Order: sequence, then structure tokens, then C-alpha cells
Amino acid sequence: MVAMLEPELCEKGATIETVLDTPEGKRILTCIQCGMCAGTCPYGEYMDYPPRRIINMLRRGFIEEVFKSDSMLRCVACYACMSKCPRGIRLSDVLLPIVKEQTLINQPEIPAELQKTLQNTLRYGNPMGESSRKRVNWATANGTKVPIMAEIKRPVDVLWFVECYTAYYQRGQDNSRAVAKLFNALGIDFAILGNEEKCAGDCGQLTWESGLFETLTDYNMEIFKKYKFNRIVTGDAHAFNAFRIRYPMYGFNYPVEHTTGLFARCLPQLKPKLTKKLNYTVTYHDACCLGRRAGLYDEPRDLLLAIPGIKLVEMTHNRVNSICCGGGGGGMWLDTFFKQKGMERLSERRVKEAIATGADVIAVSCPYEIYRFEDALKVIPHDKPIIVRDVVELLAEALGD
Amino acid sequence: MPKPKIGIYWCASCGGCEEAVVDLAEDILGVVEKVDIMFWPCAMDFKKADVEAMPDKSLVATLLNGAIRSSEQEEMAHMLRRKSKYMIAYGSCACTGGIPALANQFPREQILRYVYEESPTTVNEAKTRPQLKFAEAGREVTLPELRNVVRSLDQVVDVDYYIPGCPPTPKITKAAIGALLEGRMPPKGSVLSPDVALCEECSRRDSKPTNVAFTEFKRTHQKHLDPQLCFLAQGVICMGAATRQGCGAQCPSGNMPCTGCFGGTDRVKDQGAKALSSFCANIAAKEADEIDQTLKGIPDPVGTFYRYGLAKSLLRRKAGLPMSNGK
Amino acid sequence: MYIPKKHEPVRIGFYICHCGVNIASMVDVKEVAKYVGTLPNVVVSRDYKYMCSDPGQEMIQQDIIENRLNRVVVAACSPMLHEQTFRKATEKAGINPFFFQMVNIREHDAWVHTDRLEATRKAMALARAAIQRVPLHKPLEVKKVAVHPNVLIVGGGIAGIHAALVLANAGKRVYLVERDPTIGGHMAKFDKTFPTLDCAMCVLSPKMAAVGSHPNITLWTYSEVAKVDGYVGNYKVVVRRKPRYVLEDLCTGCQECVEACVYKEPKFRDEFNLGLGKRKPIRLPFPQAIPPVTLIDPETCIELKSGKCKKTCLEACGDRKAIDFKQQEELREILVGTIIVATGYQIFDAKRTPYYGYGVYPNVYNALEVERLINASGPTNGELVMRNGQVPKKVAVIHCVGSRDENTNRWCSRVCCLYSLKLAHLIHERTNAEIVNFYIDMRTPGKGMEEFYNRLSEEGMMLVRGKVADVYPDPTDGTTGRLIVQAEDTLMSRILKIPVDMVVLSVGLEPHPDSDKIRRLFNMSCSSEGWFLERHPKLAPVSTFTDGIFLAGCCQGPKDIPDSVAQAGAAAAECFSLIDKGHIEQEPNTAFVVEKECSGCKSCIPLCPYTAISLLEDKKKAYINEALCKGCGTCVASCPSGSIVQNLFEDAEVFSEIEGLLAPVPV
Amino acid sequence: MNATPKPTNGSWSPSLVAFFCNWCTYTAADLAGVSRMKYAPNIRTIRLMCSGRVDPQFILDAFSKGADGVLIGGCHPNDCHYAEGNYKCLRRFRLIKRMVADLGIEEQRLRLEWISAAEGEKVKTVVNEMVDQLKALGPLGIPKQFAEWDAEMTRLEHAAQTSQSAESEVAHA
Repeated sequence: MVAMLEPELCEKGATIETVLDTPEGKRILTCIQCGMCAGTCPYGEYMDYPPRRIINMLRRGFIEEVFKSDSMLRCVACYACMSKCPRGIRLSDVLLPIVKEQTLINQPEIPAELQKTLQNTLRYGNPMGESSRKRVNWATANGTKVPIMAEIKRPVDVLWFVECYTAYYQRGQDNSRAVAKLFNALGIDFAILGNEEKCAGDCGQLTWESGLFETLTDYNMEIFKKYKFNRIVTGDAHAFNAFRIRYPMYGFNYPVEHTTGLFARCLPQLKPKLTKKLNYTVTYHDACCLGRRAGLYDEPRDLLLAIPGIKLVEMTHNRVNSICCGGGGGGMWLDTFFKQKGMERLSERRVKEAIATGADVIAVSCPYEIYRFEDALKVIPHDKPIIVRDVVELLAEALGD
Repeated sequence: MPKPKIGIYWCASCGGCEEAVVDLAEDILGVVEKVDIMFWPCAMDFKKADVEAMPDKSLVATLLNGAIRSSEQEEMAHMLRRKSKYMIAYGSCACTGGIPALANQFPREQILRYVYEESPTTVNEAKTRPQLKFAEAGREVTLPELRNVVRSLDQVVDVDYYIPGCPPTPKITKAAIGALLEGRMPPKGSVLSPDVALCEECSRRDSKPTNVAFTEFKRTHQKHLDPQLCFLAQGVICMGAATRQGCGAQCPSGNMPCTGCFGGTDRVKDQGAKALSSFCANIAAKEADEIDQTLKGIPDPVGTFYRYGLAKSLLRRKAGLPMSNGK
Repeated sequence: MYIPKKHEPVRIGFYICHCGVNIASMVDVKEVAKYVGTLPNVVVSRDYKYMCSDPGQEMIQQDIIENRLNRVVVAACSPMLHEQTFRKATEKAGINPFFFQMVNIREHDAWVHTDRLEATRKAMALARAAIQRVPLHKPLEVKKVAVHPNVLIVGGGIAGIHAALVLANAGKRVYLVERDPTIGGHMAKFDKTFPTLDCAMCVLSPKMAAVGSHPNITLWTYSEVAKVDGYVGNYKVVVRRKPRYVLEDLCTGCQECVEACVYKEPKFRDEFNLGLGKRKPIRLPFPQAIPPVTLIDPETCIELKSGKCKKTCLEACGDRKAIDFKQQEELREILVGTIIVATGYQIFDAKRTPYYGYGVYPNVYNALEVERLINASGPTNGELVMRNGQVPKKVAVIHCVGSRDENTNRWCSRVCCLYSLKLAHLIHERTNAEIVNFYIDMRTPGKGMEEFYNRLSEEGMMLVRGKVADVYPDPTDGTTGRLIVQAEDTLMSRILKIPVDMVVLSVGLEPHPDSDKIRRLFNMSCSSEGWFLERHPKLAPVSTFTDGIFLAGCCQGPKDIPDSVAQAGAAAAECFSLIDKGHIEQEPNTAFVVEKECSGCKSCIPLCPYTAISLLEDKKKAYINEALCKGCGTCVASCPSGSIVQNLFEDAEVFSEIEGLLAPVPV
Repeated sequence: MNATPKPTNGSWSPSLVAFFCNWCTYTAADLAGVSRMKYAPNIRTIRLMCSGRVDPQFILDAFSKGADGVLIGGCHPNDCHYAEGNYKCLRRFRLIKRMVADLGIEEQRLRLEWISAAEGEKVKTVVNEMVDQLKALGPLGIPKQFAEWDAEMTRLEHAAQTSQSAESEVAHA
């Protein structure tokens, strides 16, 4: 098993000039130029400067040349290079974000779609540019009743951080409703922030728009301070990642859990309630932020196997070797750019593997993936119907009524 | 031929040592026959001035009991030292600080405050404290100053011999006085009791199993004590093995463990550390948590291992305590 | 009342070593010598370039005579290195060697600090500690203990075999204990060896046979060391002999029993061939196994499992009566003076690098499996046929699998580059397949190795510099099990996706998973990786921190066959050195009870791990048996009345040392 | 994080007395030397055969003679060259640590570490860490406190703390 990379604190102040003097920089100096990073990178073949070359250019003093290239725009922050690096260099955590920031500064123009998203996030607190006043709508519509911190005015056990896709978009809301149902079934004392919540900023951070990220962090940290709760739970793998890896640098020290981790822990109570049989063959796609970055490989699988009737099959690339859906690191808003450059969408590469398993369902645990895989399935031919469902949606379905 | 002159003096102690001299019972008469007691404020009416008037070294010996913790005691110790050929530290307090030296764990101010203001039996709304000087109607009276630090006698003046014990037993007292009168004193600095630990003369020694492997420590009030069995075998701290003999194991004979009043042997710099070392090494547990669990039975290690010896221990006193100058 | 110990007037000579520039560059040795010269009891105080050199030692000796010195202090390197040297020098000049004290100002000072002033101050403090301690030293005598001439060798791989033969040929009695049913170790599984490409078994099997028949070697295979007691010269070892259900003395190795087994066809996993072949419950591990004695696997034998077999094997054995289903485990106790540990290594489990698909895709093999596949005595009789029955046309050899990787093993396994080249060559030779080697750095040190690399390069072998990132089934291929090997060719900066029929994983070497247990058994140390730790990386490469226990072969770290054999020879020589000397000298740091001071409290008795302390029943005093005492000093620290003394580490000596360390220094 | 603390020129710098067992920690310190690792020069090591030999008196004596910290190094549990000496050390350590705390000596001034012969790096880390901690704590200065305490006496005829060296210094005319 590839050793887990611990969520150590990264140095938030490190810049391209100072990074080699940090403890992580010392590790960068140990790079043996083996090319594992480039070889494992899903877009490695489209990069003039894959991580290996970046390190060498940095060590030799030619890093400026790297910034002129748009290679780093292809990085989908999938943690593949980092988790397989034989020297344990924390590429996706430290070096690549710094290089990305410089790349963005040095590009003559930033792809419009990405530009717009970053602006939206800054202005509206969500990448889609939806009104912040509508954030809570899902929770009040169609009879769902979700407690909101500002309204219930009491401490809760779990603060549920809903996040953007899962609040605004239809398929994301399915996920949220499923989570609410499971919370209630388990008798968990929870509440959400409602309209006070803003994007946690992980996608912004991995495109390394550091100013934007800090704005969002400061905002959310202030909101957290307003309320009393024991822990934060989120169904969004990227928010989970941000809270785990980045927020602690800004003083965040709440226990944080992703819904899959939480529900897997509650399996003894949950399993007897999963009474409805779901006769699906399911293949599970490992979300980068949960799998490679947090080691949550078994938890989602355990949840799926707890559902009566479900048969689990694996794609060729799974667990540490999984292939990213292509949405991380800003990739969610770079599809047009990738297409212009003649690059295959990773979501398409991924669904091909899923189709090859013969599964009925692609189970996911990150809200980006629902969109990306459903989109990809529209263009990749497949004989047998195949649908995309979040693990929690399947769990909620199996709860029966 | 004139009889040898001796002095007996009482510093910071409970008075038990004075009692111990009286405890020589009829033997006291024998002593009185052979010596002239020139100074014994507790029992006889001599004045300080009488002694001061004597030539230096005119006393063969002074048996001084009690620790030194006031300016007066300090002054008297120096004066008696000057007047005596042999200065003998008599009893645990003079030898090693004794019970009074446990005060070395606290700042003087805290002690005074407690004694004069806060103790449950004190009513002192004006918070009156003893003053060093007090003048009324043109007369000034003074009181000695209480020092910050409690000291053994040899931390103030040169000491020739030590007679340990809280209090010393009649047996060793008699032996010491006998030796003094007959002029067969051991080398200067000797402790006048055998330099072997107490276990040797304890009737319970043979009842101790080879391996006690402590799993718990109990204090004496927490347990019904077996009248014959070695206390260590009962999980009760007994300082006997770390304490020199000479008392005849009186406490164990009375079903109480030794608390260490005779002090350590001549090979030991710090009786408490040695006792701790021996007890701890014989704990059964190997994991830190379990060891701590066992050691919960020793809630006050300083009071347990330095009951009579804190002043003469390696650290002497709690570090970092404030030093206030007495007014 | 503590009475400090007094000592006779002493005259101390102090010497500080420059160690070339090793010490002198960081410690102002002149200043230290000057300071020490001012300390009480010091008669001479000198500095010198190399104190351990002959002139350095002679200087001490001359001073002892001319200045009537009776104590010597040398400040130089670690006492582990030269304490003995200076003790001997002191003794030669006529004073007791234990009137000497060493001060470590190299390893503990000059080499680890960067501020010259601070390092000098430290040297002064350390020197002063010794100057205050040494007057209290007592004259002591070195104890001599006889060395038992027999030797135990643990592990019957090439290192253990070689060491056993060296010793046995010289007339020493050797016990060779091997865990497996046969000796030979990993080498017996190899086909050919690099760089000469000579057949491994052709060179190994004569040595194995020699071990089997040697009158001076007691060979216990299928056995493990269960317990080791004692100390250098006198180890008491218990060996557990597992039952093989075939009596070694009676079995002739004819294998008629194997033929006769009720299982007509071999159907169980053959361990020797790493599961690539099959065996019966009764079998000989491989044709040249030593001892040539069959054994029965209780997990698969019907008789041993249920007692309901026809026992055709028993019939076939007939009058030889070598089969004994009732055989029990045996414990044998032996006495030896020295021990060589040669327990070898295990190969890295490639399942720990899941991206190479080992255990998932049948056409991915580890290197040892390939050794068996191309070995004439292997499961395919030397034909390189894959699990799917095909002969590969294109093969990828992936170097550094599990090695040089923070996520698995950090070290370079040293042999993989060369064995990869060897396997590539052999596979090509057998199949004419095209071979691609993926390497990070090509490491070919050693005699003839670079030439070998050169030769294979000339043969046109394809060498790609890049660590393979991914191995997965070729999506364009449905049935043959063809795989894509994906890597960056770092010299071209291009991602390669090469379709191949077979993938060979050059797995690294790693310590046995139970190395920690073995280490404890022999009271050795391990490096953090789990390799057994040599006493000194350069000067004592086969010694351990436990006297009389030596290392040979890969248990100390990855190495190739020549190096293992060389180390085995060295370990054997170390054993000779002790055996032929006949005795060892023991540091006289034992403890003793001062009888008249002991109160008989018994606190010390249970603390001794060697049961050296007992109570003299008549006197009711504790007594330490000097022969059993190893000198740890635990009882000394624990004696509540301070009545136990440890030679060389007396309380008073340590107190003086503490005082000296903390005394103010002038700079 | 673990940079070698810079020496302090002239100003106070902590003194750390260490008791290292011969087989593991002393050897580890030798290894640190051979590997040229760099650590704070404040440490002064006394070699004992086993951590079981560390008499609590040594610890107190070191403090009373001016040590700002005391470090004990022994073999890891189960690895003691003498089987169990390190356990005895641990048992004493658990109580002596509490007792010195009762006597006003901060717990961080006394530390026990298991350092095997292979862990030269750990010697470096532990020493640097401890020296950093001692710097943060400031001087303990027991001898200075003794002097302050004794200053309240009008005069002393006898040194309150008898010194051995005074007696052991012998003229050698």
C-alpha cells in the first residue's frame, strides 16, 4: 500500500523564491528525476513542463521559463504525482500551487470560463454566480426541513457545510437531500449555515488564486466563530480537502469529516436500516481528495457493500491509481481550453473504464463528478444503460421509507 | 578534678529532644553526677549572659536540638559553637532539618499568612503580625526574625558529631555521652549510630519476600496493618532500608513503618532519592501509564521521602521561591 | 550523613589529541591543555597530533615514568575506539590500566558542533570531569573467561554455507541452523549469476554437498533458534527442530515415497518455485536439496490431517522405515562460544506498489519468479512460458520496484540493476523477445559490472531512463493479456506507452518481517530499516554490539553474492580470532555488595536480570556472584543504603564527574 | 524546525547534563558524530553502562551543581542490553519527575528518551529540542539560589553545601 501522506501543515507564506529554503524545499532538492510524476500525470503527455522538469528548472535557476508556458493550466490537482513520488515531494500541496499562481500571472490571457468563475466566486461566494440569497432554497423546498444555525439559536453536534454544487444544482441537491435523510435516520443533531455559507474555496485554492482563497477563508472562519458546534461535516470532497489541508493554516481546528467517512463510521447503526434491495452492479470512482489525499479508499466501498443487492466491480484504475474526473484544480472550468488544445476530457477517459466493467452505476463521492460523468456519458457510446449516483444517494435510496 | 561542663539548647524543634534527655530516666542522675550542666534553658535557670561570660571552649560539648530558622537560633548556635569543644547536633532537626524543614517547600510569607491569618482556628481580623521591634512607653522590645530558609545545624556552624533521631533514643544518647566522657570519640563528622540500614535490626526483615513487585502503594491509614509482616510486603512505604539503624526498630515494633528519622547512611548523599530509587525499581509495571497508576499511592513524594531531611537533601528547598526580607 | 570519599595523593597526566584536524579544527586543544594544567592534581598536560599513534602512546609512557604519574586522562575520540589502546599503553608503563580515563571530544564534541568557542568550552568541561573522577579510580583486574570453541551459524544461504565451511575445514565444530527444509537460500533459486553468467547451482551445489557431508558440521535444517542465553564465549542456545515426519538418519533421499504418494499428480503450491509449480504433500524441496531428505507437509497430507490415508508412502519406504507420522518437535540445547547470524533477506512484495498490477495481471512477474521460469530445474524446465502458455515477444523490465521510495523502502537494493540486465539478457537469449529496461539510475559498481552493462548495451537492449508509473491492460487487446507500460522517458521528455506481453518487476531486497524478533533473540541492534546493525560501518562491518555475535550476508544490508561470501569469510575469521585466543577479557565493571554495610533488605535481589544476586542465608546479606554479573549497575542505583559498588562507575566517581562537568570554565 | 541553536556569546546558555547508556544512546551519539550531524553544544554527557544505573541522586546532584536540564538516554523498551534496566529507569523517572516538579523544577528540565544505537538523528533532534526548551525556560540556577539563601544568614561558619573537590584537591609538591 502506498503510504498515506499526512495532512501536515503547509507553509502558507512560501513563494517561488523561498520555497527551497523550507522543509518541503529540502525535499524538492532530493528529486531524482525519475519521471514518475510525469508518467502518472493524466495530462502528462500534454505538458511541456511536467513536475519533473519544473523541479529541475527550479533547481537550475530557469524557473521563469516555466511560467511562460501554460503547462500548469493542465494540472487538475489530482494528487497522483504527489502520492506516487518516491521522494515524498508534496507536489500538489506546495510546489505546483506556487507555480500555478505564477503561471496565471504570466499568461497573456486566462481562459475566459475560468476567469468568469473566479470572479463569480469572489462576488457571489459561489462559482456559478448564483445569488447568495438562494443558497438555502433547496433546504426549504419540497417539504425538506433542514435546521439552520441562525434560526435554531442553539449549539449543535454537527455543522453541515453544504457547499455550492450541492446547494444550487439540481443533481447536487439530490445529494444534499440524501445526506439530510441519512442524518435524520441516524439521529444526528445537525444544522447548516444557510445563506451565510460561502464556497470553502478549494477549487480556487488549487488554481492558486491565493487572494481569493484567503478572502473566502477569512469569511467562513468568521461565520464559524459565530456558532457553537462540535465538528464540521461536509458532503463536498473539495470543501473537506480545504478544511483538512488549508484552513488549519488560518487557525481552523475543528474536527472535520466527509459524509462518506462519517457514515462508514456509523455503519453498525446504519446497516440495519438499509433494508431496500438495490440490484445494481456498481463501480466506484475514487475522488482524488478523499482517496489519494485522505486515504478514504475502503470507507465508500464498505458503504456500498452494506447495501443489500449491490455488487461491486473495480475499474482498471482504482484506489491510489484512480484517474481524476478532470474537474480539480480549476479543470471544471477549463474544458473549453482543453478541447482547444486537443486534449481528451478525463471524464471521458474515466467513463470508458467504467463502461468496460459492465456496471449499471458509477458511484461517486464528490459533487463535481456527477456532472462530469453524466456529461461524458452523453458523448461516449455505450450499449448498456449506465447512470451516475453519489454513494450517499444510493444509501438514502436503500433506506426505504 | 572539676566535672566536664556541657550545654543543652533548644532551637526549631518540637521539644521532643528535650524530653528525650529527660527520658534517660534514672540514668539522667548518673549523667548529672558526672557532668556539670551549665546551660539548659528548658530545665534550669541559666541566662545567656552566663554562658557568654564563660571562656571559649569551656564547655566540653553542647547538645543542640532543633533546626535553625530564626536570627536568634543562628546567634545562639554561633555563641555555643564558640563556647564548646564539641558541637553535637542532637536529633533529626539539628542533623538534617527535621519536620520543620518541610517548610522549605513554601515561601515564608505564605507560612506567616497561614499561621497568623488563615488557619481555621485563628481569629485575627486586624491581621496583626509579630513585629521585629515594638516600642511602647519608651521601651523597645525585639523579636527574632524568622528566616526564609530552614537549615540544619551544620549549614550554619561547624558540627562535630551527629546524634540522629526524632527524637534520639536513650540508648544512643547514653552511648554518645559515655563516649564523650571517656574520650573515645570517633572521627569528626561521624553520626553516632551504626552505619547500616534499619532492616538489619528489624524483626520483620525475614518476613519480606525476595520479590515484592509493587502493584500498589498504601498509606498506613488505608490498610489494616499486619503486625509481623514486612511493611513493603504489604505495599506500605517503609523507609527502613534507606535509613540508618540505632533506634532498635521502635516504630516497626509498634506496628508503624519507619519514616526515616535517622537519615541515610554515610554512603548516601540524598536519602529521599535513594528510597525513591529502590521503591520505584521494584514496581511490577513496565508501561508508563501502569507505573503512574501504581505511583498514585505516593501522593506526596517530598513529604514521604524527605520527612526529616529536606534541608540537608541535595536540593535543600523548593526552587524559585521568593526571598522576602523580614521587617 | 554523606561522607565524601577521600583518595590518596595522585599525579595526573592529561593528553589532548588533535586527531589531525578532526578535533583541532573545532576545539582549541592548546587552550584546553593549558586549562587542565591548572587543575588540582594535574602534573603534566599536553596536546599532540595523534595520541593513538606510537609516538603518542610513548609520550604517555615516558611521562608516567619520568613524572611519576599514577593517573592518565586522554581526551580524544570515543572510548569505543581507543579506550583499550590507552589502557594498554598505561599498563605497559607499569600502572594499573584502570587508572586511565578517556574523554570523548571528537564524536561528542568536535564533530557535532559548529562554534569553536562553545566546543572548546565543552572540551574543558568534559576534561575537568575526568580529572575530578580519575583520582577515585581503583586498580582493577581484567577477568578472563574461556571461549567455547564451537560456533553456531544461523541461516544456510550462501553466506552461512561459506562461513560454515571455512570454520569446519579448519577443524572447528559448527552448528548450522536453517529455517527451511534445505540449505541454499536464495542463491539456489537463481538461474545464472551476474556478471559472469555462470550457473548459480553449478557453483553452489558442491558447497551445499560439502556442508551436508562435513564431519565437523552439524546441519539442522527445518529448525529455528528459540533462545539464546549467556555471553561471548559461552552462549547457551536452544534450537527448535520442527518435525518433517521423515527421519533424517534413515531417509536415503530416493524419493520413492514421493512417487508412491496417494496424490498421483502434484497439486499443491510449490513454495520453492514460488507457486509457479506444484508439489505433493511429501516431497524433496528441489533435486539438489541438502539434506537430501524428503518432508511431509502436515497441512496437505491426508494421514497427518485425518489419519485416514492408505499411507502408500510408508509402503514404498519399506524397511528403511524413514517415515514417522508421530514425529514431534524437538528442542536441542547447545553450547557455543561465538555465533554468526546470516539470516538473509526477503524480496519486496510487489503488491505494495499496486500501480504495477502484480497479483492482478497474470503476466506481471517478480524477478525471482522469472529466475525460476528460466531455470532448467524450474517449473517449466527452463522454457520461458507465461501463465497463459505463451512465450513473450516483448518484455518490460521495471527497475527499482519497492526500492529508493519513501512510500516503500528508502534504500537502493544494490543488486537489482545488474540482475535486471542479467534477466533481460537471459530472457532475450531464451525467447528472442524484445526487452525494454526502465531504470532510474543505472548502478553498476564492482568488478566486471560496468563491463557487463556495456556488453548488454552492445547487444542492443533498449534502456529507458524513467520510473514506470502505470501498468494496465491494453484496451485495444481483448484476450492475450497484453499490457501497456506507461512511463516518462526522461531523456526525451516524452510519455511512452509501450505495449508488452510480459512485465518483470525488479523487486528490491528487504529485511525479514521477523528481523525484530531475531534481533532480540541475539540482542543485536537494527538500523531503522530493519537491517542488523554492524558495530562500525567501516572498521567493524561484521561485528555487532554484542560481543561474539557476527553478521554475514544480506541480513546486514543488500549485497551481491561475492560480497556476501567475503563477509562470511570475515565473520568466520572473527570467530577464529576469539576461539584461537581461547579466552576473552571482560570489562571489570561488575558490582559487589559491601557486606558489612548491607542491611539484608533484599531490594536488589529481584532487580538483577541475571539472577547474580542472592541472599547469604547465614549472614542475611546480599551477595553478587561476579561471574554472573554483567555490570549494568541497576542494583547499585537501587540500593537504598548505598551499599553496593560498581567498579568503574562508583557513586563517588559519578558525583565527581557531575561536579567537574558543571564547574565554570575560564573561556 | 530543528536547526542547531546558535551559541550565545557571553550571555547565559543552558547547561544540559546527560546520562547515556553505553550500548544504545552513547553509541547513537557516537553515530551522530561519525555522521557529522550538528547539534547544540550545551550538552555534557556522562557515560553509564545502562540507564538502570542512573541513580536519582545523580539527577538531583546535577541540578544542585548547576545543570539547567538533565537528559537520560536508554535503549528502547525490550531492547535493553541488560534486558530490563531501562524499565527500572522508567519507573524511577516517573516519580522523580513528579517529585522535582513539587520542588519547583519544571518538568521539561528532566527528560527520558529511548534512543537506539542507530538513531543518531534522534540524539540531534532531542538535544536541540531540549536546549530550545531550556532556553525558553531560562536558567534554573540552583547554586545561585543556594548563595542567595545563605546570604540571609549574618555569617556562615560552615559551607552549607559541602564541596567534594575542596577536599580532594591535594598538593603535589
